[in-house]
Amino acid sequence: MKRTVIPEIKKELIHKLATEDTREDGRSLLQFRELKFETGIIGTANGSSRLSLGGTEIIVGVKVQVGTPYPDKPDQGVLMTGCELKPMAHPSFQGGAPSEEAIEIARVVDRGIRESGMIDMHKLCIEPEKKVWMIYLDIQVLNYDGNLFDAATMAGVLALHNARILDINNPEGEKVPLPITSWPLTVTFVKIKDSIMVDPTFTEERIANARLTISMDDNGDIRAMQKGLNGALIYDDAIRAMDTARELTFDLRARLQNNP
Amino acid sequence: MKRTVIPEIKKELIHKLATEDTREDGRSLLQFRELKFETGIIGTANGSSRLSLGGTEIIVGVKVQVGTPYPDKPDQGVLMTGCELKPMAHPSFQGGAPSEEAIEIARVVDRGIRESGMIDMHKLCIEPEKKVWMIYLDIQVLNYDGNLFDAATMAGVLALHNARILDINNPEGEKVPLPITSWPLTVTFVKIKDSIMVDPTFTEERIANARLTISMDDNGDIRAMQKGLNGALIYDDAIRAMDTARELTFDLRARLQNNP
Amino acid sequence: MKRTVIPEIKKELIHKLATEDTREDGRSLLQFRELKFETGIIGTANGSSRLSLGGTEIIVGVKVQVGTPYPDKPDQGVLMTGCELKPMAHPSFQGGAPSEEAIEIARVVDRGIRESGMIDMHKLCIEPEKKVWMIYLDIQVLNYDGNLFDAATMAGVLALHNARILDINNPEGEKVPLPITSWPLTVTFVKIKDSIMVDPTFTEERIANARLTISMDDNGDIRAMQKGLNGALIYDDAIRAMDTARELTFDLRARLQNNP
Amino acid sequence: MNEKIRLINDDGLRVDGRKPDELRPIKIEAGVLDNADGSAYVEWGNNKVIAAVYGPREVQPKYLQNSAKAIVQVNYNMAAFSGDDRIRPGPNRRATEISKITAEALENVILTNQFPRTSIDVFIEILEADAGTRCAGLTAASVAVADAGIPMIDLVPSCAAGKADDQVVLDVGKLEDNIGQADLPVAYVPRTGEIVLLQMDGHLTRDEFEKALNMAIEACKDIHALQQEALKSRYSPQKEGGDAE
Amino acid sequence: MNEKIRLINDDGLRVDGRKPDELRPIKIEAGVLDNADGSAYVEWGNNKVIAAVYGPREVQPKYLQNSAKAIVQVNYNMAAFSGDDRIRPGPNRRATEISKITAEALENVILTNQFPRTSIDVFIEILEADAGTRCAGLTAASVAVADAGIPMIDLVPSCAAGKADDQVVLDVGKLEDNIGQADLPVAYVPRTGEIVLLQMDGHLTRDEFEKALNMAIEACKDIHALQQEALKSRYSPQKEGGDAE
Amino acid sequence: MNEKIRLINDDGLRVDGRKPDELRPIKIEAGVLDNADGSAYVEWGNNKVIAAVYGPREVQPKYLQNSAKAIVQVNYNMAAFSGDDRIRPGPNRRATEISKITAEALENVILTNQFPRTSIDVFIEILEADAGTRCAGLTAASVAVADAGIPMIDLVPSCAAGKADDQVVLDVGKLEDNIGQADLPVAYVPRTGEIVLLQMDGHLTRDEFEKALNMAIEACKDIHALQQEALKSRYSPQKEGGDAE
Repeated sequence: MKRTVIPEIKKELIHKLATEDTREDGRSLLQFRELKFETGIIGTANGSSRLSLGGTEIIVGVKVQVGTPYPDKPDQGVLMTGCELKPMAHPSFQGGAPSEEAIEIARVVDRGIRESGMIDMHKLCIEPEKKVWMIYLDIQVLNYDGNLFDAATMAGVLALHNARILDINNPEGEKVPLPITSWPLTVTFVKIKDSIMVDPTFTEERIANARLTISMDDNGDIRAMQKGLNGALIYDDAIRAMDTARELTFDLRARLQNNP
Repeated sequence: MKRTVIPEIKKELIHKLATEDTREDGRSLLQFRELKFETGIIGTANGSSRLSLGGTEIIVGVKVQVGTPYPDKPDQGVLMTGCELKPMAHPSFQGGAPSEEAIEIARVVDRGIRESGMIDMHKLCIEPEKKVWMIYLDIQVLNYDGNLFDAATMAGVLALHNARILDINNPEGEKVPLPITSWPLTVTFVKIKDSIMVDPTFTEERIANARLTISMDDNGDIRAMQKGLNGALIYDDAIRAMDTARELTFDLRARLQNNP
Repeated sequence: MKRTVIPEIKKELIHKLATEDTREDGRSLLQFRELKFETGIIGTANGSSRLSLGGTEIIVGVKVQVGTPYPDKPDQGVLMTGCELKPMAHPSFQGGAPSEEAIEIARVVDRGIRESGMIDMHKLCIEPEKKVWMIYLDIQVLNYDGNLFDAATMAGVLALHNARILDINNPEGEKVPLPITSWPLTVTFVKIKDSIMVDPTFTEERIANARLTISMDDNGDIRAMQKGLNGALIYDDAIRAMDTARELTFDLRARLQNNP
Repeated sequence: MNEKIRLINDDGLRVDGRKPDELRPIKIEAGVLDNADGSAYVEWGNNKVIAAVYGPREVQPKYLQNSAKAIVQVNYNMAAFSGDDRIRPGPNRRATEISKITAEALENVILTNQFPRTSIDVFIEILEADAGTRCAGLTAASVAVADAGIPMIDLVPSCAAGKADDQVVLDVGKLEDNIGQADLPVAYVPRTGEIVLLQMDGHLTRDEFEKALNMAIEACKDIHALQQEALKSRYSPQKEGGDAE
Repeated sequence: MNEKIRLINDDGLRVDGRKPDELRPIKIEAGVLDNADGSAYVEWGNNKVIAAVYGPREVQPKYLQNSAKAIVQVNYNMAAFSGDDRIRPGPNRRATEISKITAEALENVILTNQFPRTSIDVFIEILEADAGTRCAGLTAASVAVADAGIPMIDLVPSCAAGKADDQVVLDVGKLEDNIGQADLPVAYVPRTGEIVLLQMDGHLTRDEFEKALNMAIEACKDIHALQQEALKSRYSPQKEGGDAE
Repeated sequence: MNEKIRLINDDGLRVDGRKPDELRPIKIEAGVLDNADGSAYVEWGNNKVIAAVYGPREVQPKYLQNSAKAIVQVNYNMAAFSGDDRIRPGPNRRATEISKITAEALENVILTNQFPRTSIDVFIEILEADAGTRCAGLTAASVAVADAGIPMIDLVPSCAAGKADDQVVLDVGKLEDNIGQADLPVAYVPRTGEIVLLQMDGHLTRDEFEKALNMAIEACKDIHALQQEALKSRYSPQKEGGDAE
């Protein structure tokens, strides 16, 4: 990713607003941007979603194909999560192999979904050691304005819930959902000077000291975390972020579930 | 490919000559350069040819190996056409992965051969879903002086006709030809200012506005086409090119067949 | 590899010392640097060694896994030798794909071991055409101060002797050594002006005209050779090097065997 | 060619109910992405295509710079989930060829000599593929270039004709593409009457070619109108502020 | 999670005999390589890690140069023979992620603004892996940076806590990592009280998280002492020349 | 080694009828390509090799430039159809090694210090392989360098000796290479008496090595004469214009 320089005066404005619990776009520090989404938009995918979080816009497609299990997990399906940050989505993105940012996003989204136990991998086994369902979850960023972690996780979870696959026991019958029930979600915090805020925009990410993404399951338990950027957090930041994430994921989950 | 600049004065000369239906090398606009070829020159290949068209010189080797069919065509053999424009052949060619020019040439040559039905792909099936003949057609350009499309197609068709493979029903017996009969060929046109000419040299290609390659089967029907370069053709150009291509491929085909 | 410039005055010193049969570090021309090694240091490897030759330090790990034999050698195991010259080991080394230097080292080490018949490849066959032992010999250079050929060969041979694999006939029993007996070793010479010396340091390699590596089996017969660098040898250099290599490998072999 | 499936029925209608010279439904929207300098979204049958344009901007890598004009770089890509099987990310030979001919088609109409030493970067993402993606991609791309405010001679509509059950048909569909007899993608510039993209594979006689080419050109004129409408609706005052209502 | 294997026995001890809050044996040595500007070797349980630092030096490739500060580039790599299966050489996604977060952690403490336009290149080689390699790697890397004489606010000790058999445990071992319930790698800077690396996967309640984080922080303080000792022993006059004995 | 196949018969002749010290037929032609600055074609047994030289010319990539001399870059490549199995295009480890030692051999004789900051680029294409391709390639390459008018101390002939059925033999053939006992490729510069390429694999005693090396050197002298002839015939007035006839 090419560096983008944020003017000093803009930084100061954001610092000042933060001390007043507000931001450039009028949100409070712990408030998400407007969330819109639809599912089932890609006919060639088993499941799909298009989601926008403020100016960040993402399409996720789920393809489910029959494949061979890993030798060390012969009776489990496979989840492969990919993310590409293509030059289409932001002038700072470059073509070619996935950047380390793209890899980090894919791995953090994957970890949240995988560790939550959302997908019953054993039920994706068709014939042990030979045939399992392989789930390819591909994240395509159309427009980047910060907080890809949360947007991609929400879009991914929506697309997985939207997915339908062949019923192995009744191949002529109706397609069936994946063996999933829960809705793991993440909340991403950034620390700018001494303020902690959620759902950062591109500009906020660029001037932030540290970033923390927390993945929560339906119970509000922690399933994955990832600190990023070259600044630091303190102990209290981390603890407080847990509580905030718990609260916010309950809210986000309700919004996603109400409109599947 | 690195850009090569053609001097203005040369361009003007070519333009002027074209209005008089002639060219730098004395040819008329719809005349091919001298064509020479020999086949069976590479002992390690199943089939091979070396062909020169004016200053353009090409070697094509055909290797035929047993492989696995594509899942969607379980009872058909496979044709793989490759082309490399190596630095050996021209100072503007660079090393490394195949350039987009090389890929375009390979794909257009492949399309002409494949779409003509020249090769009976079903007869290349040895055991459905398991074993088929894979034909690797590799185009090696030794010296580049324009019109690789036509030269590579001719050399490819010659090498395929030259190829001999094991007789599956009689492995101890003599090798047998591939299941092919016809001679699909292409004619490549370039438009320079308002003139249309065939078999362009390197210089003519560089100053041309548009390029059109037409692949014709033994009946003079169209099997593939490819327009190239960042200029345009008009409707009449395309229609007239069809008629010319038909005529010229009949002539070229006769020359290739007389000397196999 | 980036070029490193050796000052003229240093070159002259080395030339002068060489005429007096000595070197910067006090060695005579045909004397190796101090050799230290230990084996069995990597728990995750089947065999391993850590070896230093003066300032050159190497770790070799041997992993032995079950794999498929090559079609043309259906009843033989497989040896794969890899070498990486990572930026950790010297400021002139660059990251990315293995350099041509690294490839040359891996191939020369491999050749010496393979051609000596040290490993009985037939005994590594578990089930012809289906299952054989694959030996991965990976050379990791930690610190580079010249003569990687000899250091890597010694470390490689030590690690192979150190390796233990599952006993196919008695999978519950103790692990068994690889089917090896001998100790192929190399001696590397450089020619600096008219002097020939063994076991060159980084500096000596950089100012050398030519390099010659000779691989000798337990009988002092030649099993592999490799001349390098853009200068030349004369006939007498080559012949004399044979005799010296024979003598020195007998000595080195004894030192390695005494401390396995 | 599969002999059992009929692509045209006794009433002369195609498998999706279209007449031989009928286009699939096409929807074009301009200005759909915030960051890109220009963008467009095209739905064409079940094809779903998004195109984004950045530029004129600095050329990367620099040695590609042309001191006389802007270069046009196109990246055509099928999203991993856009086809029947999952598509491995990264370039492949087909995408490389389509990117090349799309760039060549756009270079015909963009006034590149107004922006020497710069690059106009066009990204075409096929979100769902349903035969004819290169035509849909180029159609979207030229709207996106216009949306970026880059001066052009004209928009570039593109459409394929082809052959199915021995009959020339317009806008080849997925099944027709798979088991039909020919595909002839064309891009035509109405203002100049120029053909800027022309490919074919399959089997056409000279007469069929003429008929197919004419059919494709006529369709391009219709698509051109849809392109213009999309741009007009994007920049109409009603849409911008709503204050005219 | 495998229900049959008990990770904590009736005496409250773990499979390797450790108490829940007990570290594995750790050995740190500074200055182990001749060519590198700084280096360190860490043995931590069966983890064997070597770290080397070059710099501040010229940035390669140049376009990465930052005119305000040094950039920190980390290459974390597992040697081919360091794992249960042979690891194919070359970068992979896991290594890319670990390199990134390790660089971010080190940038917190290195006074990068003293060396504008340069690069500090850190190479971490995992020679043998036994769970916790990223913590061992960062622990080694920060000693290597110090050994290179590069000014830092503090050393960066790193340690993971986790959960096994529903109990919070320190310094997760290999079996605990494979079949345990959570892994929480932490890096903590004692002088500033800052957390500069924090990851988690598995399942922790809020209370377990708090307990685990505290446990890891305390362990970091102990590891910090070992890091200091390693540097002291490297630069103590007794070791250097032996003339003080 | 396959014990059943005899490589030398009772009359002391080899499988292809040659005597132990007999070369396969060699044909060398200079100046076979139009665009290259110099070129050569070599048929050697069934080996068919073409070499092309461009330069001295600008160095690509630039950072490889040497301010004191020309660099010599060699690309040795086996054509896809040149071997028993089809060869996947692109570099492999064997080709990388051969390119390296071929470049080193040529650098011995090219007066590189006359062309600082430039590159002499040598391309060797193996069209058909029949054992001994590196020797045939170097033999062709040095003729191509001379054909390019680049000043050299001497041409570089190259030839292998080896061992088959316990006997030292010259110019190892394909079957001898596959099941024989040793292969010793040599390149020898007649004017200086220098050995500029020397490799071996197999099994040779010291005496066998001496014998094989001598045999290869003598053969190089013969090949040198063929190289000179090829260049003479290329530049003889009879060939150029025919006006002297």
